[in-house]
Amino acid sequence: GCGGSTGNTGGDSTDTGSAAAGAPTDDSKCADAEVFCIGLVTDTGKVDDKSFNQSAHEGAKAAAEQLQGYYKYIETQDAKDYAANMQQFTNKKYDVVVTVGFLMTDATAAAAKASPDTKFIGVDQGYDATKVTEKNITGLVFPEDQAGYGAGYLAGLMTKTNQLGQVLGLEIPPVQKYAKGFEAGAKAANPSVKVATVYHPAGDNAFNDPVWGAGQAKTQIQQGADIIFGAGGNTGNGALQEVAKSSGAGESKFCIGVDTDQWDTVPAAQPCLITSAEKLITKGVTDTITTAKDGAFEGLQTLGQAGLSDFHDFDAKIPADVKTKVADIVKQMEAGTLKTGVTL
Amino acid sequence: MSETSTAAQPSPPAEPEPREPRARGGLLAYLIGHQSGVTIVVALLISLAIGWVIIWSQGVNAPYAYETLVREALFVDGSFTRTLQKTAPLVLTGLAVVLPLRVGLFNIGGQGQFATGAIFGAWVAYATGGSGFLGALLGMVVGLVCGAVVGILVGILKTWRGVHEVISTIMLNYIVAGVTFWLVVGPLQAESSKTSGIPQTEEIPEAAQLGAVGGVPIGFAIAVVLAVACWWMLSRTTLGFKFNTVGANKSAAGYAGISISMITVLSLALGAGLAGLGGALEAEGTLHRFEPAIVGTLGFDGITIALLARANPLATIPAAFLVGMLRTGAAGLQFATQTPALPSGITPEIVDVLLATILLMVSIPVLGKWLFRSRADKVSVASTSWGN
Amino acid sequence: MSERTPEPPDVHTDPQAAVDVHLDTSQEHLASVVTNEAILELPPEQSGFGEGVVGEVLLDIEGLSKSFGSVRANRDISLSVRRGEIVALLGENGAGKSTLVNQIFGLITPDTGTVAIKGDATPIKDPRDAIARGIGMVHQHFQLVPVMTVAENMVLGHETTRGGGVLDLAAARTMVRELSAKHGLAVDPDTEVEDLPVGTQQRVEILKALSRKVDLLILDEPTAVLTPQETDELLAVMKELANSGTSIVFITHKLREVLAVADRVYVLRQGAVVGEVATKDTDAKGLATMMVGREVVLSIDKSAASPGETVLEVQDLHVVDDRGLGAVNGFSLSVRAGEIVGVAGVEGNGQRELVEALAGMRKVVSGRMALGSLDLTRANPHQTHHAGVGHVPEDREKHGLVGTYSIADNLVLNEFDQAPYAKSGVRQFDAVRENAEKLREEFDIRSSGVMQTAGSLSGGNKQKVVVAREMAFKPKLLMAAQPTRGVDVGSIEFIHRRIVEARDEGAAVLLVSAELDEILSLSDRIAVVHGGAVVAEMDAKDADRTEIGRLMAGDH
Amino acid sequence: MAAWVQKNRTTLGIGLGVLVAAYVFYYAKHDIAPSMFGAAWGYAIPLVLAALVGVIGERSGVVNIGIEGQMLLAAFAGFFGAAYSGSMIVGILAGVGTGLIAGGFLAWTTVRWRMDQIIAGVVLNIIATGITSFYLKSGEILPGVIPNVDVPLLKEIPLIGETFFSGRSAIALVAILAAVVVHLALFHTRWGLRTRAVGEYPSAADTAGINVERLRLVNVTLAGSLAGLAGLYLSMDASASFERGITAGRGFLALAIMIMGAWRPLRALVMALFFGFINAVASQLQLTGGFDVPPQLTGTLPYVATLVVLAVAAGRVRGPAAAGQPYVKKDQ
Ligand SMILES: Nc1ncnc2c1ncn2[C@@H]1O[C@H](COP(=O)(O)OP(=O)(O)OP(=O)(O)O)[C@@H](O)[C@H]1O
Ligand SMILES: Nc1ncnc2c1ncn2[C@@H]1O[C@H](COP(=O)(O)OP(=O)(O)OP(=O)(O)O)[C@@H](O)[C@H]1O
Ligand SMILES: [Mg+2]
Ligand SMILES: [Mg+2]
Repeated sequence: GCGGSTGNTGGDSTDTGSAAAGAPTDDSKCADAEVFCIGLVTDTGKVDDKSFNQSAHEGAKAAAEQLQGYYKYIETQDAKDYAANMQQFTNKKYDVVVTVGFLMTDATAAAAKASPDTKFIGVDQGYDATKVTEKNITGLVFPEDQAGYGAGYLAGLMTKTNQLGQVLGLEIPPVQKYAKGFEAGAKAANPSVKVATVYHPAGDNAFNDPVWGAGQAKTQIQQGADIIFGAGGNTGNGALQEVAKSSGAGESKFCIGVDTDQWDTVPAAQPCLITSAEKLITKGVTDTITTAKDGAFEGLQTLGQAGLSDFHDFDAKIPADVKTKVADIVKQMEAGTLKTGVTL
Repeated sequence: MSETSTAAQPSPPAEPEPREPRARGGLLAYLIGHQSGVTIVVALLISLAIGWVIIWSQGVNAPYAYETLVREALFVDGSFTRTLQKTAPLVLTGLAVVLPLRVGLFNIGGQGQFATGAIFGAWVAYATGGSGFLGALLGMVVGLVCGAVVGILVGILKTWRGVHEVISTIMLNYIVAGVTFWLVVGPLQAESSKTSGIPQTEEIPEAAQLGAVGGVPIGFAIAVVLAVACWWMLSRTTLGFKFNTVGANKSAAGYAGISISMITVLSLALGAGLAGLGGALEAEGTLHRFEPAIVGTLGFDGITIALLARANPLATIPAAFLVGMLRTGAAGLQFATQTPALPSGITPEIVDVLLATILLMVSIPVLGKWLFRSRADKVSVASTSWGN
Repeated sequence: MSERTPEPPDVHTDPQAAVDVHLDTSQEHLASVVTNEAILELPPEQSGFGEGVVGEVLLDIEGLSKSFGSVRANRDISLSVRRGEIVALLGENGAGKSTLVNQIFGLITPDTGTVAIKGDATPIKDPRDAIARGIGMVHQHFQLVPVMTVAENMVLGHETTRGGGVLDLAAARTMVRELSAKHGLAVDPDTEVEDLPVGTQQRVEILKALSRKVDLLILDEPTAVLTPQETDELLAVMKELANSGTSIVFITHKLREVLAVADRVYVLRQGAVVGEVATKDTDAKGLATMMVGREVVLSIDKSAASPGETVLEVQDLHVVDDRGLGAVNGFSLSVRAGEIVGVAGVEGNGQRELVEALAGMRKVVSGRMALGSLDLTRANPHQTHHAGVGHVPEDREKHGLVGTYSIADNLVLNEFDQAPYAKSGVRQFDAVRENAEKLREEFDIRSSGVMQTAGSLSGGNKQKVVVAREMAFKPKLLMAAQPTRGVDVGSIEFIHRRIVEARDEGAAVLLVSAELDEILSLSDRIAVVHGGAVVAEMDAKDADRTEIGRLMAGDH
Repeated sequence: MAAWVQKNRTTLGIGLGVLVAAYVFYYAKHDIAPSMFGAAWGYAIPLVLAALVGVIGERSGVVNIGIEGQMLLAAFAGFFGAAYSGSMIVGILAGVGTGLIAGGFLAWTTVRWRMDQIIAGVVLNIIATGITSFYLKSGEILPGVIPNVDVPLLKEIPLIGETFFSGRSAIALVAILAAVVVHLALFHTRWGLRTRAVGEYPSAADTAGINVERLRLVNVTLAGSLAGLAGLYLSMDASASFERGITAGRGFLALAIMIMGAWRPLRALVMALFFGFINAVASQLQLTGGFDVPPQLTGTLPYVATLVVLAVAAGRVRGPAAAGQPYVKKDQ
């Protein structure tokens, strides 16, 4: 056809996209050893979700740039298409396929078995070592509880009302780990603190209901909470934005983001956003892809990093002793000397 | 007496003949004789043209995009089977809307009915899966029954308490979503998933999974058989006559001795039962377990399909196939059209845009009028009984 | 066949005589039922209008044609109406009367031809335009919003407001009261229309038309749902209006009314004007012949009844209406095989609820009804039908037919699941079709075929479909409610004949009608209802029209 | 007046009872009650606006199941209009304008082209889903906020003032106002009388000289502006972002509210509040803790409560008789 193999009519493009200069411009030669191709499949989310899909996407994109590779993604529409979507990449002999989200655990393991020549990175996926024996797969997991714990610790020290709130997405393990870590951290910093917790009830929009999140944040503020932890994709973001709009935002009321540094992804939350309980998915994905290019994965499970993101404008407003205490706690967790005590 | 009075009578003036297109030669006559078919083809062409413009405005070659869409849905290895697999539940959720619609009821509870059938069907197929196909069969029956129970609830609320089916089906969608989610993170969660926390039930044993025979998924075959059965029931049986009569004229149905309450409940039970069966088939044939995501938008797609099919059970098959095909091909389309200039490719939402234009074009009564300069045919399938 | 009454000539062998007989009684009827005799007795010359008076031509129609698809509803119609004149339009069902007047009112756009009002021949765009040009219309089907009050309905489209579009309902009520006093048509402005008996609804319709300034009033079958008393009221109002200069176009199937009020008559057949005549130059026979194109037997020819055993036994029946109010209050009656019992009564006295209860369509509160030895008090329509009750419902469009179904399907509407129309739940279309072909022939249902949809039939033919269905299975009891409402004289003749035949074949017939003429001419025995109970029962031989009218009005 | 009280005594009785209960709760549990009432109203605002769209449409004889799509399109247009232009005003105009256009689309297809009304609504919903996700660009932010308005005097009323008249955005006030205005207009003005006639029995309206098609076209189109406001509320007020499917089924809930409210604006307002309140209760059960009911189940409470209330109390209410049917003149 007149559109060439990719159907692009834009003609010769000025490469601002994923491929760096000298990198392959299409995926026809992925099978070649010297051409490095990265694919990514989301779990019924979009790569612009301001949350883990986006972070993973950015990580993969960054890896492609650094490694002079080629990168493409597919946004899954239907949970039943996981396998088919991964197959799009394996058919073209992509070198690495990143699958995002713990719902894809089983599908990714199955794909790894079927396509031994492709390496699979499952973000947020924990594999059962008794069932998964392949070497071309690793689950990239993050200690969300530690990030939550750090954030909770900070909040416990900062609260004036001794009342904290959490607005959460669906009640599933990654979210629960954040939430329980947050509560544990807060209690550790301030035993008299109360943490009000609310999960989105159910439905396919649990992570995509900012209006609900905002409403919950409003209620919690009215009931005395002065720091709100929003953890649940756009639902949580709604809560952050609500706090940012409330009177006293940034003075007496604060919010804490999740997953990525939401100072960047949710600018509307900046008036109240003291920090984000972050798991470094972007970095984790980039690093793991690099490992994959260089050779074998470290193991069935790759542990990513989690922690608190920068305080940005609030750096000056947070008392120095608070910062020191929090930094100390984070260090202890990283060193493994402090356990969050979170179990599901 | 009759002799005298009728003898004098001139032959009765002929009543108007039904409007029939004047005989004209050749292709035109043929086209006019097949108006609705032609209208649909033209509607499809217009929709494709609109899609063309949208795709083109994204900087992508439209023929290539369409070609990819079709190739990825039908001609790539295994994709035809996958399209049929996607079509199967859509036929059933379409029928779930069609059957009540024929009685004048608008069932927008396909989502909930499907999920109910899926979770209990999956669970039963797992529990009895050791017995092989029997287990699968049992799962289907349970799926059907559980879906039907939801439908019966709607029907009873309607006939007994006058609760509008639109309200109750919407509410039940939410209620089912909550309850099924609770079940898969609680009582029915798979043992192995308890540590990872993945909300899913146990995997159905292989023996009770539904595969494909010669590339045709068993679920699809069942769906097609049921669509034909529904068509036969509606057009050939006395039960179908009852359905249609209640839908066409409730007062006359009551006069004719048809129990309106019974037919109301039955149509919802059958419709919802088919949606529930769809859920069970999907669990047994595709995911091999229940996960909340199994429902996707299948229930709502059922509305689109029923309307595309103009409430004709047979027509749900091509309508569902169209939707299934577009949805199957969409991922491949995005994959194939990603370039540095358009990093996102043509996103799968293009399918919704295409479906909406197709439904719009197919349903505009004036399209036929513009095409044939004839009276607008009434496309009324749904709106007759709203609010009663 | 009939040896009961020696006086009338043998109508069986001499249809001409039958017409004459009817005409005689018809004159008597006129005298006895028309109350406002003062107006009616004025000859046209003295009333100042009618022939010979050269009034302004108010309505002038030239070469009007209208087709619906292949149906030519109006063909090259020309007519004119002068100021103060009452012009009647006569014609069989489907002759094109409604189509014609709907074009005058702007509801239908003519294909060709002109309608000039007071010399202004610009086409009438829509009803709004028609109203503005001084046309008022009472439509064949009520054009009232059922859930709104009388006052609201009356002002709809020309509301008085208190600035800012706020409705002034007080003014509307006052207007209703004044108008109803002026024309002597009593209505309560605050009642919701759906709660009113049909006769009163028709009154509202008429007042609504009069609530605006009208030069030309069109009345499309306004008397079909009126009692004789109400009809007389209306006829009096019409005369009065005409005297004060309003022109009236009047459509009716009742020749008596035409002769009573109209100055001139246009007769339509198959969409064309086939005759124009001044009422003083014609009589009922002449009109009927012009209308149908043949001579019509206007009176029933029937032998004396030879009643057998009791078929229907109703004892102390109580039934409530849709709003839960008592409608049938202690109704008792028995009907024997081979006799026609007519239930006479002003509409709204529980007849509808009675029939529905007997047909199993409405719950019985207390009392008992039995068909022979079979207790049907708690039966549903299905059981009632299979016990042998045929039921011609009052509202054929609503209950009797499914408009979107073919004639054939409608003819098996309550037998569709019985052999031979169904075998183990599967419909047998050949049998359905055969049955339809047979009944179409037998009952002279005029249609292009048995697969034509029932909704596209004319009123008379719709009624024939229902009658055919209910008679075809040879019911033990035939209940016919208002069987000839809105039906043209030709069809009335036919339906009456079939009812008598059913009786002669041994069926018990319960005839419910607001049409006193129909009751008197068909029944063997008459029960007068008032307030939901039988207030008098008599042999038809002894029935006295005035006496029955008095009983119907509740004077007993 | 007395007659009116007599006629509506059940409604009045229940209303009074609910009001008393609300105040008792307000004073007894002052720590959580005000926020719960606030949450209830916050939840109800878009539902009220959207339900009014449904009421106006059906009262005019046009079933609108495309409200969800209208809201979604308006939320999209409003958000991006504001984000790209840098002006909230432009965003609001874009949102309301889009609501009008979407209303106009529904009106034109159903009234002029006599397309099946359900189909037209479904088409609108799919189009909205498709377009708003297809063209979504992530990472935009609003240039400002829709200001809160306190109503002097009214805001001093305990409970009511706090809930409705202070700390609420202009859109929330418009929602109340719209419910009142539409109610008064529907039942006390010429427009209302004609609209109801057109929705009940269009041929009666036609023969009374009312242009049925035009009234339907105008009403359905203008009602779109309320759908526009409801959409704006979601993306520019309640949250400050547009997300795919941000309406989250609220357009359908609004239909349920409309029916629960018996096609009457003020009753729909009350029903929306009831629904919002049960939602607040469901959240509060999680917040307060101590209940061993999983959130997935408490989350179903509003829907269960709705069904129970309808099954027990509401019974059959009749909608406008002509809703759903295109008006076909005699000779068309
Ligand atoms: N809208 C329509 N579409 C098609 N045919 C129509 C339409 N309206 C009327 N007709 C046909 O036109 C003819 C004349 O109908 P019309 O209603 O004018 O008769 P009518 O004289 O008023 O009869 P009736 O005495 O039953 O009221 C009939 O054959 C009828 O079937
Ligand atoms: N679309 C149509 N096609 C064919 N016939 C029609 C159509 N619409 C109406 N008719 C027939 O035209 C006639 C006139 O229609 P209209 O609505 O004026 O009723 P009508 O004349 O008052 O009815 P009736 O038959 O009870 O006198 C009716 O007999 C009706 O059945
Ligand atoms: Mg007619
Ligand atoms: Mg007529």
